[in-house]
Amino acid sequence: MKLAVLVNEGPYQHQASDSAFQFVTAALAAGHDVMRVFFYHDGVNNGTRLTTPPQDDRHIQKRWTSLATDNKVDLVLCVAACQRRGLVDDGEAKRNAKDATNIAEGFRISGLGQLVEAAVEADRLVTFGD
Amino acid sequence: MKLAVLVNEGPYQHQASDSAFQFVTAALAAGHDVMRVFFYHDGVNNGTRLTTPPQDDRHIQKRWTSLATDNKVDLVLCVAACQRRGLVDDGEAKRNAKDATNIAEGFRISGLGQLVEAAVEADRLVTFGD
Amino acid sequence: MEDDENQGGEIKKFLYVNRRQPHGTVYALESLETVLIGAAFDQDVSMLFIDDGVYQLKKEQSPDVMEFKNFSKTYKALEMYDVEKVFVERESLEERGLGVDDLLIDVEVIASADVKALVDQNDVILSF
Amino acid sequence: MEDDENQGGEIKKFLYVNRRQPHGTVYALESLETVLIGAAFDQDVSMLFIDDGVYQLKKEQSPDVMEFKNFSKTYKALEMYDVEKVFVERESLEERGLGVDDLLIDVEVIASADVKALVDQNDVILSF
Amino acid sequence: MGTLNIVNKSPFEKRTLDQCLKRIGEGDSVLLIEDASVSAVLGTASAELLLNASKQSKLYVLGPDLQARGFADATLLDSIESVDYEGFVNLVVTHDRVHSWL
Amino acid sequence: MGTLNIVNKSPFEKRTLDQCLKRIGEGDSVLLIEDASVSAVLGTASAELLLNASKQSKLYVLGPDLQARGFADATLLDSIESVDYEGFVNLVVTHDRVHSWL
Repeated sequence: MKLAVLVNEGPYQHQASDSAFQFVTAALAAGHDVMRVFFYHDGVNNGTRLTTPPQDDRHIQKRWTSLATDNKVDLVLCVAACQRRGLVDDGEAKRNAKDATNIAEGFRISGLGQLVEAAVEADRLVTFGD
Repeated sequence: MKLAVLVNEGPYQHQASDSAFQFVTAALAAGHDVMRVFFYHDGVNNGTRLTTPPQDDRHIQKRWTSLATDNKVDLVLCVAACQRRGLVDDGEAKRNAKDATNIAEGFRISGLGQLVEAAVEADRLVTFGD
Repeated sequence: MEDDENQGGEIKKFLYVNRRQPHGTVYALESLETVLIGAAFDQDVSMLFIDDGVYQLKKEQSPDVMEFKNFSKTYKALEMYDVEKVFVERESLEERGLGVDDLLIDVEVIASADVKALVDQNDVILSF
Repeated sequence: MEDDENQGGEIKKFLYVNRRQPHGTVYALESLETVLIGAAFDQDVSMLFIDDGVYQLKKEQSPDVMEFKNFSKTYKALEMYDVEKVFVERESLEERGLGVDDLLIDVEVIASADVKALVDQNDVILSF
Repeated sequence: MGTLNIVNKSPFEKRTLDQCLKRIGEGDSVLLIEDASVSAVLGTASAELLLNASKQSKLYVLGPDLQARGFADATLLDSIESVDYEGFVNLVVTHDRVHSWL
Repeated sequence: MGTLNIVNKSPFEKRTLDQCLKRIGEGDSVLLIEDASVSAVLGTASAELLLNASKQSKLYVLGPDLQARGFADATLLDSIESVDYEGFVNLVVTHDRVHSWL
């Protein structure tokens, strides 16, 4: 079955991103197609490459990036949410005259239309939040 | 009177940072000494210079930066929280081998001891969170 | 079955469930942004306001006193986006001492007992 | 008065109030980090666990199944940091079907009605 | 003067307000801010809870948060006093300690 | 099969579980995850609420969240079935839609 996932909270502060990751992992293991994970609200904070979590803790961003690389899961950060929270790729840096980027490998920034599209195309949408 | 403020949530997602800002502004106007605003948990996300909020909305980071510049309020981001969430200054970039920084003017990254010290030295500590 | 229907790329029915106050968090604003973007997709859209979500439709909001964006006028524009099915739960209004006269727009008031039927009619539930 | 006392740089009394579960959010872990750092300041520290905060002290936590850090053993180290005043509210335990035997460490059980007196004895309340 | 207790969540959404009120007493005050502010309005399901609390504690609500939510002209519960941010600062200064119920 | 309702907050902290349960019915299911998982344990103040709900809806709890919180060996309410993440995925697939009560 084709599944889409929505993540509304950032890493570590709430369990949402962890629950979503475990769910996606289990769905892939069961042979389902996870077509997209859309990160909205504080969820976009999962996509920064600048975190350095404690050595004895999980690395939430790297886990997501591996999922994108190994399983071709499309990880999309909402552009409007990124602008409010300071998530920047090359294109956004140019458009908004920012002097640095912080987006991690495997994530892309795009519009809210990608969420609606995922909800239309997937058989089920599962939301994780606060 | 000497006041200290603790902010536990990031910009826009929760009202905490707004309430704290309005409180600090009113305290300064009443002639009190706001010795420090300590940003903990997701609160550290207030200190990124990479946000581009909508033109018709408030710019939360810039408001805090002005407060630091105009009123010498000490804005401190908790280093452990910064590492979990990807807030980086020059020192942190060097220590953790990060290729970019995102900290905004007027903020500094320091240890949790700065919170305890503020609570010891201030007459009152006021916390804003979720 | 419902699955076959959806896989054909036909029109899906979206229900946006709003359960939070307008200004304590950004969810209400960002939920509304999703509705407006979603309208461009030519899907069948309904909005449901329950629990503290009914406060989103309260008249006379002045978020400018807190330097917040006043997005409450956007609810009045929903009709222009062909979002015409706006439901509000009676019990949620009553618990908060509110009536339909307190609301910014015309809505269809439903009973708590009717919420399930509304949910059952839709394919996708978005709740922030 | 209390103010004069504090301004002399004397020892202040800190009360950490813990009201959240251990793993659904990071607050419990980051609260504990504050307690440990605070202990270096030679202040008088008490911890109070009420509402869902009592779950922080539950025995047999296995957060590793969710790949979370297992910080529950840190509560056992509190004594080494001279944090010896650990209070748990009886009513909070009872509402959750828990007793002192379910807890990781020895605590002082107090009644809901005694919480105010404890708060009144402290200068700084930190609640995450 | 006792403790200034700050509550910022709606009693219709979270149990924070009940949890705070049952643990405070004589000399303590409660300030309702952010999403908790709406509970100060007359005629809601939380009125009785607040009226009971007002018998031993002083209750305040942050006016700007009520205005933002469309209740600038609403009638408030008798026992509740509306303050602005200046009043908020005064409450902090005149109480012995502040307890934010998060 | 009806709607899979997901609740992730403790009924002792937020009203989400009550708010969900009073609006669902025959054919619907509820999955308790994260901080809501603890309410599945026998002997808590939320037991009656869940027992009543179980008369018309099927109730599940996410086992890993219970284990994380120290309830791997706890006795659960009779009416609640524990599932792992594989079971979670199965529930999503076998219901017509998912409603996350946030």
